[in-house]
Amino acid sequence: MDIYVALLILFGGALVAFFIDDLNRRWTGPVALAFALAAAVAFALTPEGQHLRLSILGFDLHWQQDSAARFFGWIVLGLTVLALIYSVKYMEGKARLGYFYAVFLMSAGGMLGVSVSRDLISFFVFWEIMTWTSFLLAIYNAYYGVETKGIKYIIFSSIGAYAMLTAIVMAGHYYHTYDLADLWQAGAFSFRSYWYIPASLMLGFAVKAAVVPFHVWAPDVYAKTPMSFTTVFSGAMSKMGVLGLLVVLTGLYAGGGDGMFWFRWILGWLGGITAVAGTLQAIRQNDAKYLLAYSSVAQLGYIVTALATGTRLGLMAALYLAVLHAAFKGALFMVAGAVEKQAGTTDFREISGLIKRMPWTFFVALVSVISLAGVPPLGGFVGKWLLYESLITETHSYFLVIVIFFSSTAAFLYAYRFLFGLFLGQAEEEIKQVKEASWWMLLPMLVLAAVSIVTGMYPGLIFKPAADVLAGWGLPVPDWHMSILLNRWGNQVDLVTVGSTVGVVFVLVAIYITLKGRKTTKWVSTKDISTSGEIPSPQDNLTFQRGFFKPFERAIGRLYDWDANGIWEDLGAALEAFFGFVRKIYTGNAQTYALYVIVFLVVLLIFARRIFG
Amino acid sequence: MLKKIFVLFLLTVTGVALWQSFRHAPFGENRVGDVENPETVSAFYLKHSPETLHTANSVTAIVVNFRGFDTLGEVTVLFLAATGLASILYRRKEDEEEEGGHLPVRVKLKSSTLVRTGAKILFPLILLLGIYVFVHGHLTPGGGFQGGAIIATGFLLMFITYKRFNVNHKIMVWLESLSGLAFVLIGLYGLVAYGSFLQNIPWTGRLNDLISGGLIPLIYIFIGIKVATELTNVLDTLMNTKPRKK
Amino acid sequence: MVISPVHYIVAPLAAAFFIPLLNKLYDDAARVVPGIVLGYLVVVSAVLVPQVLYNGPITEIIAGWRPPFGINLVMTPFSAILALLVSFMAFVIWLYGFRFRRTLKGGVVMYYEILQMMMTAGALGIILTGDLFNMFVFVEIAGITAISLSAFYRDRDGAEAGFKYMLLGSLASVFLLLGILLLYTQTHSLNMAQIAERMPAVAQGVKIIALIFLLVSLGIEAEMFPLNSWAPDAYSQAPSPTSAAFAAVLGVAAVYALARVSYTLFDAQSVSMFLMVMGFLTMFFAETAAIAQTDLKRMLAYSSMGQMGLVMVALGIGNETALFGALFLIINHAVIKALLFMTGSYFIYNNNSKRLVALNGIHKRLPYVSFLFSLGALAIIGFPPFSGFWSKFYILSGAAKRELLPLIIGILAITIVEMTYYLRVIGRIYFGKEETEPASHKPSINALVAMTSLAVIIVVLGLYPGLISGYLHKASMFLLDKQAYIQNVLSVK
Amino acid sequence: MNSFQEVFIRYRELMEIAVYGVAILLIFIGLYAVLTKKHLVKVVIGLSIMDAGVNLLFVGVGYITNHTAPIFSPGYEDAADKMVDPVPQALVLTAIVIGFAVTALALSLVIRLYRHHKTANIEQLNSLRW
Repeated sequence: MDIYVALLILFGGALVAFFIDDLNRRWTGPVALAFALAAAVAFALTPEGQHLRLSILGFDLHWQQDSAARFFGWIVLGLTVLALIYSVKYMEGKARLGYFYAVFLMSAGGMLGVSVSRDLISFFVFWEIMTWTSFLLAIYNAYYGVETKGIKYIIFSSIGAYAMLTAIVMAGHYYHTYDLADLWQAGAFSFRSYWYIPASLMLGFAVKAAVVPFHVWAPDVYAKTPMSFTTVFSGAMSKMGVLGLLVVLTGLYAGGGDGMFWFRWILGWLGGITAVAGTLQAIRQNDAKYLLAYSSVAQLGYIVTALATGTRLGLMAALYLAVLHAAFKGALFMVAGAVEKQAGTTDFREISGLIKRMPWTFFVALVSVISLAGVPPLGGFVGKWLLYESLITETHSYFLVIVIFFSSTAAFLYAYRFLFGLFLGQAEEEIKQVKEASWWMLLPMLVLAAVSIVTGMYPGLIFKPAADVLAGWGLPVPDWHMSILLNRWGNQVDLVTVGSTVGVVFVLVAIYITLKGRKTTKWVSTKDISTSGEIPSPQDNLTFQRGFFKPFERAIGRLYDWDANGIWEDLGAALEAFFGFVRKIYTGNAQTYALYVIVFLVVLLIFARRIFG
Repeated sequence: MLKKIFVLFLLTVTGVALWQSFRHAPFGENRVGDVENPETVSAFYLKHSPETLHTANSVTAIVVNFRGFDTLGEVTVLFLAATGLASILYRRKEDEEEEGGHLPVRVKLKSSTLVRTGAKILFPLILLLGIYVFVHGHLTPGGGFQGGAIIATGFLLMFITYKRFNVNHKIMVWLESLSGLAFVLIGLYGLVAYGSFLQNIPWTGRLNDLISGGLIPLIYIFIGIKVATELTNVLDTLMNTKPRKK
Repeated sequence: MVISPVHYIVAPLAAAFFIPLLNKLYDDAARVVPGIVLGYLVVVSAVLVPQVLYNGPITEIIAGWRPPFGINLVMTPFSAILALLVSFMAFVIWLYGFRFRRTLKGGVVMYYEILQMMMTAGALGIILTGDLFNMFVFVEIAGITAISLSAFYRDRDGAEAGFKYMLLGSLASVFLLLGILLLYTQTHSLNMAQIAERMPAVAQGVKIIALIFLLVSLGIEAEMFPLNSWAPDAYSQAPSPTSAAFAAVLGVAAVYALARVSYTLFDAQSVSMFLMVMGFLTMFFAETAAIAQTDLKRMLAYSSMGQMGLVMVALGIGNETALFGALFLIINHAVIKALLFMTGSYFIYNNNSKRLVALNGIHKRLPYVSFLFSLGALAIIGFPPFSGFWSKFYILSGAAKRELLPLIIGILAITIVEMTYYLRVIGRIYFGKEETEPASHKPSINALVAMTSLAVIIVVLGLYPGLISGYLHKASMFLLDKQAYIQNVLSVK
Repeated sequence: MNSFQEVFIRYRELMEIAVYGVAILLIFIGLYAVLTKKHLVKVVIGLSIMDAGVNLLFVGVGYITNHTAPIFSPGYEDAADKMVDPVPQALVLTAIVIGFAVTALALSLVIRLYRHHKTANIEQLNSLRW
């Protein structure tokens, strides 16, 4: 099977899905799914190491099915297939399905293309396809303010993409090639020669990975896109930024790793700050979708920090976390989508106590949240472990460790909030009718949860392909074992033991609770809690979910005043005002226009020799 | 006031620049060069106008033959101006209602008897002069444009003098179209017969004969008719307050 | 009769003179004949362009006098491709407007058709002529038709737009005449090849002043800042097919004239900086003005000016890569902007309003038209895989070859501005809250064919630019080679 | 050689100023009107004056001292090297016609504008801006 088949299937499927919607709305989803599956099969059948070289406009394009392509390609295709299974029911009855599925498949095609591209031109082409298609999905929900906020995503993406483009054309000029292998060889990404080439490339990738201060697009977009695509958006597309950073790193290593110090320092700290900022924002969200969105930003921060270390363990941690983040965050967004679909909202103030209504969904949420929090025995723990170890033992950035540690501890707060807010607590009257999500939606969620569980015991399943990726590009590879974590002092943790022990305890407790049952008491409504002395107005929703972590917020209060979003919005408003002022030169008076012509002429005449000499 | 001073400053700079640059082409200097072995286009034209084309008026030779393509374009510009004018100024019933009906385009006052009688006598003479000018375009100063313009002034005189004077639009359209078409067809004849658009026929007669210069007088006559009708049309459109008859 | 470049001029001229007669006999003649003529021009291009590309430039003698003395038409690869583009676009625009003008009554249709067709003829004349004064005549033909068409709707704003265009256009023609006269006094020739040949002997002072006059006057036509203030008014007040033609026909010709004058008559080196700076300013002012527009056609007009600015920047960069990009961009701009005006005019037609606010949720009423508009918008921003990307990429590569990093950053920053307002419109079309639902005018079949064919071109050229890149390379190389042009024209016997 | 020509040769400089100067002055005056006059018709008149200036410049450039009109009338058949440059004269013919066309069009626009605005003040025409 040739390398382009999977891509062709995805883009062709987009066309078919777009037009089949006019025939029968019920077919659109299944057809799109079928195409995604076919693409996955084609991708699986593509032999490792296959090359494809094309020439377009005299540029040599180079696609390669190497281990990195497989690694990221599977993240993309796996999530795409699962998300499309999920979509069939989730999107049922919504408008513009042809648009949705067509753009979805094109977006997946773009991401897959980025994964297999081994030259900067096709990398950029697919990158842009991925970007504008995801923008079209981000504005899919009509209530989203396209005029102002919706545009934010594409503007930031484009700042990133155009930074990349600048680097690409400059690299093409200096090194006369766009092929990654040649560029690595030539040391094009070294900070010694033309520092702005790697710097602006990294800026581009950092934007896609939502690193502070370019993260402001992410929460809105993640929360407002239809959840079935947010899964891919947050799970796979942000990983393309990771892939890009890995490409630059590879170039740096190939060039001997010189000039890496300050790059490592800056990117690492940016990642750390991102993690803290994302976590803190996530804590005070009242909407599950926004909570998850900010949490995504924070998780990407870990990955970027891990990459920035540039060490063996750090790189491994980054790749491992990339997969895990795709798994648990994909599952969590699906959970949020299921709740939204079944209960109508994901606002913590509106719903609670869904555990009895949606037990399977709760199970997925529980597993994923534990994995997210980095608690043994689930997969997330292994990633955190590697990250800490690389930071402490390899780069000795102890302050950064403190920052990361603070952030992942604080993450417990929002993880708990998510579980409690949606599933625990007392069930209100209006959610009594809520039913469990359809099995078509549960299936992909359970698969993703299974990934978290299995990798918790056998992280080597991911270590192996990740090590292949690193080895394939000549990056340092750490020692790894199927299910044993080592540290520098020779201690080791057998994850199977830990995992099975915890699993047994969990099952026992579950059986105990099920048998004993819960005590039934007459409870008052959670939405009518009396206020101490204040007179509530009728509109007030007085649930305790409001201000859930008030004390915490109060404790770190001032940190919340630093609002990057506000700064960017002010900047945007200022720019628009400036543009509005500039265009006043077109006064509408014909005589003034004639005067412009003469003034221009006279200026040219006066400075004639200067200008044309 | 400040603006005017500024404008004057701008204009002074432009004027000085123009003056400086035209100093490089001193007034009255002979830049044509040797006519027998022409280096410049002017010398070439002065040589070939009497020798090859047998056209006495070398300006006419240039306008109609050497640079006849420009002239075709020029006629087109005139035609397009008339068309554009008509498209901007044609009047519909609705417009009259919108704009309050009357427009002071035609002269409201009745002309005096003297003027009316004079115009009546002068009109055919003016037409005759115009025709004379464009028929002799290849021999004497003047030509199709000048003759056409003279004829149009005759019509202008009539328009001003007689409120009810109207040209026959049908004839005008026919004349206008056919003369333009004839110009193009003559050009095409050159293309078909001699391989070059607007090429003159080899027979060009004797210098200073009325029938000389090959196709040049013929083309100039058509240009004359075209210009005359075109200009009259423009005048008609500009002056006429009534809806055009269809 | 063998097909030769002069057909480009003669066929529309003959038709224009003939239409008033024919219209008396047959009512629809005025609407059909231009289509036949423009279709014929496409055929002429299809015959001539391969000849030019494979056998080298064609120089056509007019009135039987060889080049330095007579007027001649020169069809170099560069002008051949533009002639093909212009005639094809004019034909598509005619096809698009065929039924659209049913709304106009009586003789007006005839005026409209003649003017529209002659605008194409004027543009083709500018592209093909090898004589400087002849170029002036064609500039005037194009200008007068464009002015008349701007004011065609005869409303208050139309007349105002026409007057502004007229004022600046007259200044342009005066300066053009002065420039031509100055060159004539120094070189005693009007033939561009001969002027170029004799240019080195001309005193530097006069040369520069002539250059300034020519640049200012062609700058007005090519929408260079600050000479472009007529453009938004004219584009927005003209009938929509005309607006499309302004971008796809007139703009192409104006840029060609600018390129020819700066590359052949003068030294590309000396105008390089000027073109880059002015092109960049044009982009900046146009795109920033576009972002705050509330009127769809005005927005598109400003966007057109921005694209012209980018073309000028590319001409200023002046290496082969950038020129390739410039040529590709001219093609893209013509096709895409025409598509945007065409689809945009259906929005306007349905809403009875040019205001952007009226576009909210219009995709429900015009799904296919909205789809095409979005495609065009994405393409003109330069998103791959549409054709707009490649031209931008080439121009940036050209700039990179001259190591103009600030210019690259500037162009890309302005592209972000451009992207912002286009995507806002797309957002409105698909996701805006719809307020009213007036009766819907579905696009007629001929308009659909026209718009679809343009969309297909955009996608095909984006996916497979190799289709034309070889020709464009040849053309851009030829534009750079001044001596070849002189040789080709002056060696004709 | 008559006395006029003698004077002419002696004061060639003066003639240069007279012809070129007047032509440039006409352009100057026309532009001034275009840039400062408020009445639409005056602006159009300004354009016409500019055109006239340019045309005069054309003819002036083509002039050669002591040469005659480029018409080979009887008796002048061999006087080709005694004739002024005919090319600018031909060009000016074209330029005049085009100038006329533009002026006519301009006037029609002025009429149209006057009908809509009920004024011919150029400053009132600014409904299209920004």
